[in-house]
Amino acid sequence: MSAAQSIIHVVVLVLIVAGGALAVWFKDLISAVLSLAAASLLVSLEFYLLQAPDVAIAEAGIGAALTTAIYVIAVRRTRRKEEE
Amino acid sequence: MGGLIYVLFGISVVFNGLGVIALIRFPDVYTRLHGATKCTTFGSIFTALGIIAYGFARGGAAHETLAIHTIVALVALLVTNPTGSHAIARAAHRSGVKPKGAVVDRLEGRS
Amino acid sequence: MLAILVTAVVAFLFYLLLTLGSGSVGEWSATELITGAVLSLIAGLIAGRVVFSKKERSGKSHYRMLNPLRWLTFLVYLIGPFFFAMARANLDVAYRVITGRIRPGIVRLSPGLSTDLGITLLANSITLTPGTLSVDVDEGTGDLFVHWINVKDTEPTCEAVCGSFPKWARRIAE
Amino acid sequence: MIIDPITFFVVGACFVLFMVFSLIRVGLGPTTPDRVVGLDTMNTLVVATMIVLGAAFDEVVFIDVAIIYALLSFVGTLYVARYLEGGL
Repeated sequence: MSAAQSIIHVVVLVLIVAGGALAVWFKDLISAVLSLAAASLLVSLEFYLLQAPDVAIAEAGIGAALTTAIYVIAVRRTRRKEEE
Repeated sequence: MGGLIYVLFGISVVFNGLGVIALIRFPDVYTRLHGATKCTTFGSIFTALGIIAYGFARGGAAHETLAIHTIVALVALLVTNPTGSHAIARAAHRSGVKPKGAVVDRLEGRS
Repeated sequence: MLAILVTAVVAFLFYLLLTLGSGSVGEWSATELITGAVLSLIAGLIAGRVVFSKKERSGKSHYRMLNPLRWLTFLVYLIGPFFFAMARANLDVAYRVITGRIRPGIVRLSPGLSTDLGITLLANSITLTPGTLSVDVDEGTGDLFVHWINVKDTEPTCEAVCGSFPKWARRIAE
Repeated sequence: MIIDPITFFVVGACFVLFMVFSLIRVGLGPTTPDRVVGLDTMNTLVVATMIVLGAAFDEVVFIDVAIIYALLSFVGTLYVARYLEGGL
């Protein structure tokens, strides 16, 4: 494993944690859904880097398309802002 | 042939970097979309061209298959990227984001 | 019926492209050929009515895109003027990123195209070429609203903004 | 070998570093459309990274993941855009 490959792994893992933290931190629920989508697309990239393309396809389908759609519809039916 | 591939990769990295700098520097949504869409699409085209050149230069059935699949990925990227940016721009205007410092706005008042 | 058949054939050709070099019957294995035929028939049954459903405003036939000459023109357009304009657009954006000199505004263009496919092609081309980004479309008249990063006049003609693209779009899609 | 295989990983590392700035825009953007623009840029960069690393690992299946990813991430962007313009 070369140095460049290690850099890719470390940066992607840090970005996953940052995306998850942003999803918890936002009070605006649509912004939280967007950060969760970003985190899940990076999870897909991490599976890809660990040489599991089938899991990466499943994660792309579920994380990027399906979860975002379901959360957006749920936010549409309820309130957009989180309450204290 | 190797030099050509290095040049293609270099162009792609430079333009993707420009797109990201535009995303950070520009003042409002529409100008950010300008930078992000154009530069990242152009950079990704050159990445794909580099891989296609690599696949056909290596030769052999496996590498030519790789190049053909990359062409399909390039077409998917070329179709979806401008359409997505168009959707975002329209949604931004309808949700009430005004272009900052605009000299003229013919779309104002319609929706 | 024709809609289902055309969609199935296009899907089958796409499947063949993706499984190129998998076996010995020509370039493909027998399993892939049978699977592809069944799957593309199912895709045609589901999607055929959707692909060819809406009526065009101008009353032109949907099947005009089956003419290979239009696809050849499209390929020439993609490699020639479109790629050149895109390279120019990126240098333009680079200049504006570095100097920060912008004068934005939203203007209205009347390209005079009548089919949905032509308007889509023109809007996508405008998005990827120098200084312009399509924002909205007036579905009654086919007018485009374009965000222009460096407004030179507030009532531009179509040629001033997008050059020869409407001519190419008319040749390809109408 | 035509080019050094390390090159693919270096290009991929550059793209991954660009994603950091894109995520900064997702966190920082004053309005929601700004965040969507950041996410869209990130999608394009991920597809480019997947194409480059697919050639590095020398497997055709890896390029297929990139195709599927390009088509599916578009759906997510469209959903959020439809929500913002008041449809759905």
